[in-house]
Amino acid sequence: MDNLVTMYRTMCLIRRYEDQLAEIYTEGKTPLFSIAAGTIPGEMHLAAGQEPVAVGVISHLKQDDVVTAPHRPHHFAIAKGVDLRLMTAEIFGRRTGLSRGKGGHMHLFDPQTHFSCSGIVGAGFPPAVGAALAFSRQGRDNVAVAFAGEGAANQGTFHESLNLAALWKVPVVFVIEDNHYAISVPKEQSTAVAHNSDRAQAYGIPGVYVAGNDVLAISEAAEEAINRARQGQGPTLLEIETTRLYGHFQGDAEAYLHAGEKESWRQLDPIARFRSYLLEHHTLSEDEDQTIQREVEERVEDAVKFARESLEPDVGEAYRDVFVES
Amino acid sequence: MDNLVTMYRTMCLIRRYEDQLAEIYTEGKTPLFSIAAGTIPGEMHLAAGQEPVAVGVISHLKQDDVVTAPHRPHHFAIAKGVDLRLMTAEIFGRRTGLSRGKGGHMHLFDPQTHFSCSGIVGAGFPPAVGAALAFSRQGRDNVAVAFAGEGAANQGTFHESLNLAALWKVPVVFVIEDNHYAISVPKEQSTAVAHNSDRAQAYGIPGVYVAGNDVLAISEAAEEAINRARQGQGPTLLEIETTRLYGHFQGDAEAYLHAGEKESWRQLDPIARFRSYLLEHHTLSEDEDQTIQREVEERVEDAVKFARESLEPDVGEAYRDVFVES
Amino acid sequence: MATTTPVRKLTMARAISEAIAQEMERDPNVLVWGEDVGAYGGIFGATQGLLERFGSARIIDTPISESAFIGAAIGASAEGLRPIVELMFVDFFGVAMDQIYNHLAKNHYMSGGSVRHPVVLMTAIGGGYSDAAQHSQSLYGLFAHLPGLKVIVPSNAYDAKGMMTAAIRDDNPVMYFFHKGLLGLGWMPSDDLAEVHVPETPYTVPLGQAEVVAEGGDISVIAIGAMVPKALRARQRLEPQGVSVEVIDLRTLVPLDRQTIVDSVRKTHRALIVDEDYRSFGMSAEVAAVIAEEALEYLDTPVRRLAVPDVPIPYSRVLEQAVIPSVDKIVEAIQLLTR
Amino acid sequence: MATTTPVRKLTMARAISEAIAQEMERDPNVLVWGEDVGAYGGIFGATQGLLERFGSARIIDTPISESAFIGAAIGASAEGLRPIVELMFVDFFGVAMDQIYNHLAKNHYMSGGSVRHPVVLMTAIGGGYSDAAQHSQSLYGLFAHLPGLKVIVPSNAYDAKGMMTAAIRDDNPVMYFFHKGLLGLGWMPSDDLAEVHVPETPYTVPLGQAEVVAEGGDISVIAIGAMVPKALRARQRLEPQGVSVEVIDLRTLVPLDRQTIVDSVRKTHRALIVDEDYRSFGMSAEVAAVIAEEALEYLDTPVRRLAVPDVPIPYSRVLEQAVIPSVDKIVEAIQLLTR
Ligand SMILES: Cc1ncc(C[n+]2csc(CCOP(=O)(O)OP(=O)(O)O)c2C)c(N)n1
Ligand SMILES: Cc1ncc(C[n+]2csc(CCOP(=O)(O)OP(=O)(O)O)c2C)c(N)n1
Ligand SMILES: [Mg+2]
Ligand SMILES: [Mg+2]
Repeated sequence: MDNLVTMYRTMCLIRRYEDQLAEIYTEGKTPLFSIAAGTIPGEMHLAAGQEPVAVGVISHLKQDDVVTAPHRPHHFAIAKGVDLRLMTAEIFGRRTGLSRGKGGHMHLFDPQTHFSCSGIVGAGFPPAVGAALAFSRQGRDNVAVAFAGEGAANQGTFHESLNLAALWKVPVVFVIEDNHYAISVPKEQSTAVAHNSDRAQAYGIPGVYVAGNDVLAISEAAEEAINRARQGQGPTLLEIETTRLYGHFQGDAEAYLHAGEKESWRQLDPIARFRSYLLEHHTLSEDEDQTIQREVEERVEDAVKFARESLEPDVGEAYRDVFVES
Repeated sequence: MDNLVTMYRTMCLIRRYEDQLAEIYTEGKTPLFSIAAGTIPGEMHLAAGQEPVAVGVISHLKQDDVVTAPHRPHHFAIAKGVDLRLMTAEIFGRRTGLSRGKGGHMHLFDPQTHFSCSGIVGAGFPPAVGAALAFSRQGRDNVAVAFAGEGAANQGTFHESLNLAALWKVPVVFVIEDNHYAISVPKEQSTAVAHNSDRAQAYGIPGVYVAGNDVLAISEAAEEAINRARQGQGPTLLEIETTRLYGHFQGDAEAYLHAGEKESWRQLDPIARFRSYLLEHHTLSEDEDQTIQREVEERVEDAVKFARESLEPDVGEAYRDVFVES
Repeated sequence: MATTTPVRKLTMARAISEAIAQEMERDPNVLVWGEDVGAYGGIFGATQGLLERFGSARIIDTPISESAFIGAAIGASAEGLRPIVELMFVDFFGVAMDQIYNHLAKNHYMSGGSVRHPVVLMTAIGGGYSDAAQHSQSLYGLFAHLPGLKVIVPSNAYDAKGMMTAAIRDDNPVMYFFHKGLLGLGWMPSDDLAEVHVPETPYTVPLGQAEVVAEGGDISVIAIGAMVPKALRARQRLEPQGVSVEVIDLRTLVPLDRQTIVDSVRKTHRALIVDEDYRSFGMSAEVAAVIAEEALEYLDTPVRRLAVPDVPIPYSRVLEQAVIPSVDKIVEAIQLLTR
Repeated sequence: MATTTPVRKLTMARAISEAIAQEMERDPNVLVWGEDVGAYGGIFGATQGLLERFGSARIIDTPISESAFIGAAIGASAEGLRPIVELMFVDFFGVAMDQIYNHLAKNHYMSGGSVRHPVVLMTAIGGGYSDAAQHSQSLYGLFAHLPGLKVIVPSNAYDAKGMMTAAIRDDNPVMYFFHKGLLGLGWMPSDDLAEVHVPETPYTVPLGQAEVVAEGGDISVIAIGAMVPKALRARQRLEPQGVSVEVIDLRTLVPLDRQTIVDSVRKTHRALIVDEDYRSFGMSAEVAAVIAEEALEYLDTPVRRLAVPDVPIPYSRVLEQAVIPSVDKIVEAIQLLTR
C-alpha cells in the first residue's frame, strides 16, 4: 500500500514541521512567548495531533482542487502540497515567502495548489462554495474542500454556506475538525448538539461523524464524500474527531483543560498509532520508517534554512499589492 | 369559547387594518405606487393572509413577554396589543406616533407591549435570545418570541441564535412564517430542505411544522412551545405555513408567481375559513360577526383619523434621540 | 458632443443593465448573482432582462445569505469567474462585511499579489423616499476607509455604463454604488439630469478620475452621486446672482482624485463639500482634509461641509428632507461662503 | 497629584477588570459575555478573575457566534440587563456589524427615544506584534462614522478604569476600544506610560472630553490610544531642540470634543494628527476637517496626518513597523512642520 506510506510520510512531515516551529517560536523571546519578538512573531496555531484530518481528506484531492483552511493551517497546507520553503519563508516574514512576507502564518495563499486560509473563524466556507460554483459552471471536475474547527460550526457562514451549496448542488465538501476546544471553550459549551455532522440534516445532505482521529477511517469517509462531489451529487458534511497536542496558540497555558485530558490525547497520538498499524501489517518496516524520519527532518531543515537565509522584505513592499497594478 | 372569538376578532382587525392601509397607500401617488409620495411614503409590506400566524402564537403571550418581528410587522404588532392609534400615526410619520415619526412602518417599537421589529431580514433572532437570557437571569417567567419569514431562515443569525438559545436553554420560541416567497424567490430556490422545522434537529430542540394556515392548529402548537419555554425547558422552532395575499410590498407586480397561485391562496382565505368554522360550531353568530366587523372597522377608522389629524413632527425632532439625553 | 450624434437617452438603471449584458456577451466568465436579480430583474432594475437573455446558469437568484453569496464571489473569482454580485441595499452590508473587507478586499495584498478577485459588488444607496434608517444610507465613506476596494459612485447614465464596464474589466474588487434616486425607476422620484445620452457600443469611463462637470470661478462644490445634480441645480440658481460655481463630480472615492480637488480649490479659493453620507469621519471629512493638507494657503474662507448631520435617517418626510442636503441648502451654503 | 497619595500603579488590563468587577458588585444587572471571558479571563485579560468572583451565571463564555451574542445584548438590555460584551478583536466586527450598527446603535433613535440599550461593547485594537491584516486593525474611525454609538479609546490605566465605569453607567451603547499594546500583558510589548496610578475606589472619567496631556506652544499633536504615549515620547525627544509640543489625547471620538482641538490649534498654529487607524476617511480626516472648518485662519502650515497609509497591516515585522506610526516618524513630522 504505497498510498498508506505516503500518507504516513505526510503526517510525519507535518508533525516534524509543527514541532520544529514550536521550537523556533521560542527563539529570541524574552519573556517566553513574548508575541512580538523573536524569529517568528505573531500568533502561532500549531496542528500537531490533527494530521489525520488533513492527510486523510486531502490525499483524495488533485492539485487543482481547492482547499480553504482556517487559522490553524499548516497541516492542510502541507498535505495540499504547498511548497515548504515558500511557506516557511512566509511564516518567517521573508521576501521569498508565498506572499513576500505580507501574509504570515494565518494568511497562506498558494494559487499553485489552490490553497488559501484565513484568520477569521468560519470565513472559509463561502469561498469554497464559490470555487465549487466556478467548477460547475466551467464544467471542470474539481472539488472544493472547506476545513474549519468545531468552533467555527456555530458561525453564521456555516449555515448559509451549507444551505447554498446544497441548494446549488455544487462540488464541495465541508470538513469540521473537532478538536474539542475553541481556544478555552469546550464543544459542550458552544454546540447544542453532540455532533455537528447531524446538522447535515438541516440541508438535506449526508453528514458523517468520524471518531478516533484515525487516518484510515477519515480517508474512507472523505473518499466517498469527494467522489460524490466530483460526480455531481452535491456536498457532504464531515465531522472528524481529533486532538490538539499543543495549546490553542503557542503560549497558551491551557489552564482550562481537565486534569489528565492532554495526557490522554498524547497517549492516543495518531502518528504513533498509524505507525504501529503499518508495522504490524508489514506495510512499513522499521528501516523504512527511519528513512522517512530522516527524510522529513531534512525537508523541514531545508525549508527552515531557506527561510532563515532569506532576506526580509524591503520596506517598499508594504505599499505594493493593495490593488492589482495594471 | 370566548378565546376563539377574541382570536377571530383580532384576525379581522388585522385584515381590516391591512386592507385600509393598502387603500391609503395609493393616496396621492402619481404615478401609482410612487414610493416617495402620498399619505404613506416608503415601502409597505402588508400581512393580509398571515393573520393566523400572529394571532395563533401571540394569543398565548402576556403583555410583558417579548416579540421581535420582521419587516412585515403589522399583524404581530396588532396581536401583541400595540396601540393602534400610536402605531398608525407612526406609519403616517406623525409626531404622535410610537417613535414620533422617526421609525416608520418597519421600525415599530413599543416598550409597553415589549414589541419591536426591524427592516433587516433575520435581525430579530439574536435580540429575542437576549431578552430570554434576561428573563432567565432575572427569574421572570416571561418568554420571547422571534418571528421571521422563511427567507430569513437562511440568514446566519438564524443558526447562531438557535444554537445559542438551545445551549443556554432560555425561554424563547422561534417562529418561521412560511409564505412561500422571499420577495420573488420561492422557498424551493432558497432552502435546501422542505421544512425549516427540520432544522431544529441541528440544535437538539423540538421542531414543528404547521400546515394549512389554520389558526387553531397554530395556536395548539404555539401553546405547547410557549409552555415549554415558560417552564424552563428551552426553545422550540415552529414553522408555520401561510399565504401572502398582497404582493411582497405594495406596488409589487408579482410577475414571478405561477398562474393561479394567488387565486388558490385567496380561495383558502384563513379568515373566511375560521369564520365558517366558528359559525358552524355556533361559537359565533352572524349577528356577532357583524358587530365584530363594525367594531374593527371603527377601531381602524379611529386610528386612521387620529393619524390623519396628528401634526407632522417638528424639524428639530430629527436631531433628538441619537443618544439618551441625560 | 457634435450635433450630428444621435441622442439616445437612457435611465441609469438601463445603462447599468446594458453594460452588464454587453460584458456578459463578451466574456462567458461574467456571472451575476444576488437576491431577486433573476425573474424580478433586480429590485432596482439593474439586472432587468438578463435572466431572459442569459439563463439561470449565469443569472442566479440567491437565498438571503449575504455572507455566503458575497463570500462565494471570492472563491469563484479566484477560480476564473468574474462575478457581479448585488447587495440589494448597502444598508445590509453588516451581515456580510467580514467577507467583503477582510477577504475580498485584502486577499490580493495578503497573498503578495498572487490572488486576484475581479468582482463587482453593486449596491443601492440613498434616501429621499421615506424608507427610514435601515434602507436609506449611503455609507460609501465607510468602505473607502478600508484598503483594497475600489469605491465608485456614478451620478448619471453615461458614467454608470462606462464605469460599470470598467469595473467588470478591472481585476480588482470594485464596490459600485448606484443611487436609487438617479435610476429613472417609474415608482421612485429620479433626477432628470441623470438620464443622459449613452452610446450603444461598449466604452469605459476610467475609475479614479473626478470630473469638473461645470466650471466656475467663485467656489468649488465637491460632490458625488445624487449630490451632483443637486449641486448643478444650485449652480443654476446662483448664476443670475452672479455667483460662479464650479462643480466637481468625484465619481470615485478610491482611488481618490486629489489633484482635481486641489486644482479647483486653488483656482476658486473656496470649497463646499456636499455629501449624502453621514457627515463625520467620512467622505466630506476626507475631502476637507485633502484641502487642508494641499490647498490651505489658497483658501479665502473656511471649508464647509454639508452632509447628513450624524443622525440615522428618520422616516417622516419632513424630518428626512431636513437631514438630507437639498438644493436649497446647497444654495444657502454657497451664499454664506461667497457673500 | 499630591505627594501624600499612595501610588497604586495598575496595568490597563487590571484597571479594566477592576472597573467591571466594581460595577458588577454595585449592580446585579451587569453581566459579561463573549468568547473566552470566563475560565480564560479574556484573551487580553480584561475579564481576569471575574468568573471566580461572579460565577458562570454572570460571566458567560459564548460560542463563536458574534451576531447572536452581540445581538443578544440588544434584547437583554431592553429588558433590564446592562451587558458588557467582548468582541475579541475589533477586526472581527464584520461578522456582527448589522446587529451593532443597524440595531444597537439606532434603536434608541428609531424608537423615538423609548428604547434604551445600556451596553458596553469592548474590543481589542492595534498592531505592532506581527499579527497581520486580520488581527491588527484599529477601525474606530469606521464606528465613529455611524450615528448612535459612543466611541471611546483610553490611552492609560487611569482613563481605562474611569471610562469603563462611565461606559457601564451610561444608558447608551458604548464601543470601548482597548489597545493591545497598552494593556501591560506579560506576553505583549506594552508602553510603560500606560501603567499609571489608579485609585481603588470607583470613579468616572467623563466620555466626550479630550485631555491636553502635555502643554506646548509650537504645535498641537492630536492623538488617541497608543499614539498618545508615542506622541509624548516624541515631545520629550524634541524638548532639547527647543520645540514645544502640545499633546492632545482625544480619548473619545464620539461625541468628539472639537473645542479642545480648536483651542489648541488656535494657540499653536500648527497641527499634526497621529492615528493608528487607516489614514483616509477616518479619524485623522475628521480632525483635519474640524480644523479646516474652525481654525483655518490660525494655521501657519498645512495640517499633516500621520496614520496607516491605506494598506492592510502587513505581517513581516519590518513592513508592519514601516506602516504604523512610530516615535521616529512623529518626531520627523513635527520637525518638518516646525522648522
Ligand atoms: C469571527 C472570529 N471570531 C473569533 C475569532 C478568535 N478565534 C480565533 S481561533 C478561535 C477558536 C476556533 O476554534 P475552532 O474553530 O474549534 O478551531 P481550533 O482553534 O480548535 O482549531 C477563536 C475564537 C476569530 N478569529 N474570528
Ligand atoms: C439582510 C437583508 N437582506 C435582504 C433584505 C431585503 N429583503 C427585505 S424583505 C426580503 C424577503 C424576506 O422574505 P421572508 O423572510 O420570507 O419574509 P416575507 O417578506 O415573505 O414576509 C428581502 C430579501 C433585507 N431587508 N435584509
Ligand atoms: Mg476546535
Ligand atoms: Mg416569505
